[in-house]
Amino acid sequence: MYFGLTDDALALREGLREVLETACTPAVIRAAWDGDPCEQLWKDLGSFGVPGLLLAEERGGLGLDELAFVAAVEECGYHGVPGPLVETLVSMPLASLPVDGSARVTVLSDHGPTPYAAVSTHVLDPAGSLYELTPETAEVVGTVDRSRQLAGVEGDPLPLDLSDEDVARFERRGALGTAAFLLGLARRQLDITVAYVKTRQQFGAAIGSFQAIKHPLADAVVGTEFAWPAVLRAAQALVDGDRDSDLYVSMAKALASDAAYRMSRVCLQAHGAMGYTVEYDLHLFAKRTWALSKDWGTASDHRELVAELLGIRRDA
Amino acid sequence: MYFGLTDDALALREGLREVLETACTPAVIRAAWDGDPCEQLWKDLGSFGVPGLLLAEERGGLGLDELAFVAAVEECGYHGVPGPLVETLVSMPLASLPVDGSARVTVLSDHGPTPYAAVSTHVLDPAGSLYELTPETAEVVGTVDRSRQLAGVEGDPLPLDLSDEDVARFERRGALGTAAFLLGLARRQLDITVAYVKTRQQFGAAIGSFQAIKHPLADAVVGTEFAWPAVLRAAQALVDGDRDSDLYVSMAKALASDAAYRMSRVCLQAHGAMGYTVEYDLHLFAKRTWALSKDWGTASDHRELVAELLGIRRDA
Amino acid sequence: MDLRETEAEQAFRAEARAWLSANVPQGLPSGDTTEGFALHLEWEKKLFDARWAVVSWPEEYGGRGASVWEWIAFEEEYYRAGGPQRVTQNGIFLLAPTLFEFGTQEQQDTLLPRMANAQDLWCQGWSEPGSGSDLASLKSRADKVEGGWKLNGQKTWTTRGAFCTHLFGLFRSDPASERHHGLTYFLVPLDTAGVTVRGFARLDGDEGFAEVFFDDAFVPDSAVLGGVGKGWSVAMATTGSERGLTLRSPGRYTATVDRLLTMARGQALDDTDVQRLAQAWMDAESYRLFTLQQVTNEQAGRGRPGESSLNKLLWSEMDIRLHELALDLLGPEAELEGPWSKGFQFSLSGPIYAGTNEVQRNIVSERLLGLPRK
Amino acid sequence: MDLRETEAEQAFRAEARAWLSANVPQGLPSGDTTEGFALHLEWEKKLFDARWAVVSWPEEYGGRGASVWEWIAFEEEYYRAGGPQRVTQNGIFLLAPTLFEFGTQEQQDTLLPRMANAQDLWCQGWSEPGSGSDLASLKSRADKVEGGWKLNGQKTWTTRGAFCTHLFGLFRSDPASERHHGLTYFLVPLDTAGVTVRGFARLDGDEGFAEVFFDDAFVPDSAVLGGVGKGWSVAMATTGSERGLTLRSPGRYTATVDRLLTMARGQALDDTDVQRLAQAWMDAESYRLFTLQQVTNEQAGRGRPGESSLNKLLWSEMDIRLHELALDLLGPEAELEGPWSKGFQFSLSGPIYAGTNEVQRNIVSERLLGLPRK
Repeated sequence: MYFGLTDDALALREGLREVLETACTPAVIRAAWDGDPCEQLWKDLGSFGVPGLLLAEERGGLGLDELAFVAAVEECGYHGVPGPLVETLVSMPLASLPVDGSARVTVLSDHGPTPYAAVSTHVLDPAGSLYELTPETAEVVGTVDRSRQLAGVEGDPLPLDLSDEDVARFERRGALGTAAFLLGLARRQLDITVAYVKTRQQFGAAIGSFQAIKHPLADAVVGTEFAWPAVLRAAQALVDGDRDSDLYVSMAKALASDAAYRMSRVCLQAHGAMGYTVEYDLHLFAKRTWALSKDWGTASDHRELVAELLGIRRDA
Repeated sequence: MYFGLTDDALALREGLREVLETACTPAVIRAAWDGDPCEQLWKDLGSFGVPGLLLAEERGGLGLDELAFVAAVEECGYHGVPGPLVETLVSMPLASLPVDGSARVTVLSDHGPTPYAAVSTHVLDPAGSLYELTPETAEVVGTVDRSRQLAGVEGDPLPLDLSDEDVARFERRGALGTAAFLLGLARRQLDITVAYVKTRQQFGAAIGSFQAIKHPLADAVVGTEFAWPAVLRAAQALVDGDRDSDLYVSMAKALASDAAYRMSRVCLQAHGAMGYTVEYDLHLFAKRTWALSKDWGTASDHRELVAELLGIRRDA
Repeated sequence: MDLRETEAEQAFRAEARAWLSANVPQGLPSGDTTEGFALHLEWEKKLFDARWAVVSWPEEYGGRGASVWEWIAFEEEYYRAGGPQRVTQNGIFLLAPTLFEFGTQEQQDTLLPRMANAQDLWCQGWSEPGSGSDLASLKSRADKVEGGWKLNGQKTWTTRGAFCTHLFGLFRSDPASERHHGLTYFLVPLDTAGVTVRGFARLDGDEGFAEVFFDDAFVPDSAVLGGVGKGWSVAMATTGSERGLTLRSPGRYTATVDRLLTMARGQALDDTDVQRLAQAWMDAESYRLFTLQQVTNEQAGRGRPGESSLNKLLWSEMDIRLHELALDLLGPEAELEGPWSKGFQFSLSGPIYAGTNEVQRNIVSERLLGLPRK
Repeated sequence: MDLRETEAEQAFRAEARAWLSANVPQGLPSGDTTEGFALHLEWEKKLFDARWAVVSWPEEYGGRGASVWEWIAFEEEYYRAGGPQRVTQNGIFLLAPTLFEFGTQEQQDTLLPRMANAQDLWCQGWSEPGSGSDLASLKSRADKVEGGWKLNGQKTWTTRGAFCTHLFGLFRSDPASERHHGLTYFLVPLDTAGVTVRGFARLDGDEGFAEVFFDDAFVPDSAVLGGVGKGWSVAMATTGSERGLTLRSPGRYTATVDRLLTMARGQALDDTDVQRLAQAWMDAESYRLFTLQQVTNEQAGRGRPGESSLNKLLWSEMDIRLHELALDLLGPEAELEGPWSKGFQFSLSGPIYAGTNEVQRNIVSERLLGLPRK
């Protein structure tokens, strides 16, 4: 028994961390807020092999599994990588597109405008087609997290030959990746907050010494710490082709959505007025959290799926 | 505009407080746990006119209104008056029984054994009948709050002539009185806890100086403080025969149930191990809270009623 | 208990309702941008012209001498009609009560009419970069000079500071003093030489905040409100007072809940939604009822210490819950810019401004419950 | 990641499951009454006879030398089969790991077999009337005398103290010392002259607690565990260690959730119930997964400070939620005496014992997050 990331996945994450520390600074996220597709960042991710992480080696990818996927995506979440990161990674195995970072693939929304459509090169419709985009013509819809870059999708899609199994795995990976990304965002917000409350002085002491700050943070950490093993378990279930994959993926997304949202609330509150401005970086990660906690299914949606899979029935 | 108890109700509560301070000590509640019907306490309540508080003067009662009722019942809750206090007060106008404390009237349960049946002299069935009890033969069902003295009810009831309006008012008063009783219980638990955390020393300071104790207590107080005006508003709605009576009564019971339950949790936790024994008085009030928070409708039941009355519909 | 409105109160409410329904502007942009603020000023002037800007003030200053009950009724009608948050609120709701209590006749006669008609627009200069919850640690200085004072230092988190004309603020007038001693409350025109204002953006991106820098800014002796060295007690005296509740009138939340119920009516709801909607209504209604009780108690001399902190804890946490529920009901649309997502972001400031909720919990436990400070 | 059990582990689990399903007693009364305790002792002796009492101990002391993975599997099977809470737990789960780490060979050889077969029943003497969360303020004294020590003072909240035969406890052996210095860990037979035990009742009315009074009670030098003056570090060393997680094995909660789901299956549920049930399952499962991760990390030398406090916060708060949900599903029956209402009352002790959750939150924020102590 060994419950945790493999050494390979840990090494991948560490390497990615070094890349992202310089390639994905808050300034890059702010550029994404202004509509920049961040091509240099994606090129850097591409040279590290990230877009093709889940694509088989014989098709030009890294051929890694879902454990490596969640390790990498969590680190991307920590750095707040803008654009369709999870969407691109889970779409690559379904579409034949370059994995060098020149293709940024988002996923067609089934209700209104599509996230990242204004900064993506392609849109995958899991019903079985692929659109090529001309981002410069996209009309961006205003969102709370402006890096979401929602836009309508038009044009003639190319048909894709997708099996039910392909699509099911794609959906599971999307929800799981978003869960991992959320926990990365939460970890970043926690780090920003811990650093702040250690130095911010009020009433003659660092505010991090007050239980009013400590205890809500500790409770929020309980949430994220217990969501992470669920993400790992779901990843392993996908690796193993486990019958319980859907159960564990929904559990992971439900726990991660709630835990990351709660972390965003506690971190914002711990900052007092200091966090309540767009000039400070915290909001970049908080607002992404709010959007992603509801993307690929809300916590409530996934709890409902868990209940169904456990055989919990409403009638007596 | 004047939102609050009348001077008469305030004076009634003050007088009752003086009676109960000596007539209803924790030792009396402990006797009730052993099955004592507490006849002396009820005699004292009787000599103060409490059982007939809502009964018309011409029928031998005090002829007071629901504002006086909630004022008196809240004080009884504070002292944890054992037995069918609310049930007796709301039943008296429907039955011709002595109001001197010799009659203790409980209300027939529609699901299994009836609360207080083992220490009551009568049981009212709101469907339209009255049972006379021989408590000594009752077989008591074990409960968490042993003062509840649940037992089955048998025998031949006397028919009562009750109008729909009688029964509706009876139900409203029962739920409202229980809400008021709950807030009295909560106030008592708060007082016990505040006294304890002011004196208990750990880490060289009174534990009441720690935010870990202060902040949960403050939040619990917000709950009870905002439930009380809802109780008053519901009482006034009944006085006025307001169309919104059901709405306000359900609001009062839902808020009081949740607030009192939460107070019981916070107070128990603030005591550490000290509260976790039946030798300390806190549990007498906490366990009554747990029972009453679900009696006469749970918070969830009453929220559902509120939703119905507000016209909130499930279908689009 | 007497929940009936008098005939006069009924008439007042009816007149307010009629005027508001005919005049409240719909769809105004945020008042926290340069363009939006200008449109809000038009609305403020319209309110003033019809004598609805400051209903509780005496008639000579542009008010109607309304009772606090009438004021509550006015606020209910205002938000029910969809009226926007008042860009003048920090003047008319925070400074004005202090001016009525501590101002000289001349200060009142000069400043109040210009505040009422939105000619002078006031912002609050309390917080500093190093002094937020711990306001008493403030460092901005006022040094006595011939005929007045020289102000130096920096204020920040000044709401709508970039759009206002005047600032009321606390400065340390006794350099040897510590904590809440030796502070003085000053009234400062922002066009004073040596005053610089830099606007910056809130969480929602609107430029609703400002930093205000003071560099040897001279103000005359008449700029002192309530006496030299009395700044702390002047600033705190009106907190929790009857007018103190004017910060967040219940009508604001009952109107929010009405909008929430209206939105919910058009869609399929599950049991959880239904329970949360009922709770939302109960929360706002209990806040309204608590306020009525609070006013009654204060009028009867039965006010309790810490009550306004209970009040603040409730409305601020409730406002977040109301908006979280709205966003959950909106589903995927929740992330789009719109009144609910904007309102949600604004609601997150509730547990922070006007004294963080952490400070309010200290106040409730220490002043209302009597727990030890340390 | 490797979630597969080895063949040996599978065989171990299968053997445990078969034996437990055939032998676990059903419907035992509470072990916290005199009569109930006696019945539980029979069960403990039966466990011992079949070598299931202390599976992780070496064979020479009555165990099976099971790995921590096997121990977790055993606990899962134990609670799945409906096994009762172990009345021996404070000995085998709290004292024994300390004895293995700090005990002399003689102490181990003498005490462990008698603990394994439930001949010696150990209770914990930590808390005192004035020392709960602040354990380091304890006042019970050990004074050096010829050949041993005289113990004086009082311990309280001693779980099952009235039914046990021995106590392990901390005493101040250096009268000049303060806080966590100068303490010594003693092993005390409760029939020692000068020791008096008074049982008292827990929240649920069972006599599960005791006060233990020491009045010049003599113990020999051999009663010291881990060295004179080393009491604090001996007491704390095993906290949060690999065996430290033995306090609450995940199997306990996954079994509770299974019972909850079984109960729920028989009745009509609304959306709120369904969501809460799903959350209950996820909570218990995430606790199980976290534990697997924790053991892995400790075996790989990657354990983090404060992790066992995270663990405790989760299981204690979860246990209350599970029981609140069960009581809500029971409806009016919730107030009746029964396993769920009893379990609810027991669950309320979770955030209190083994270090209050307030203390755990301090530990998480200070040791895991690195926030300042003061």
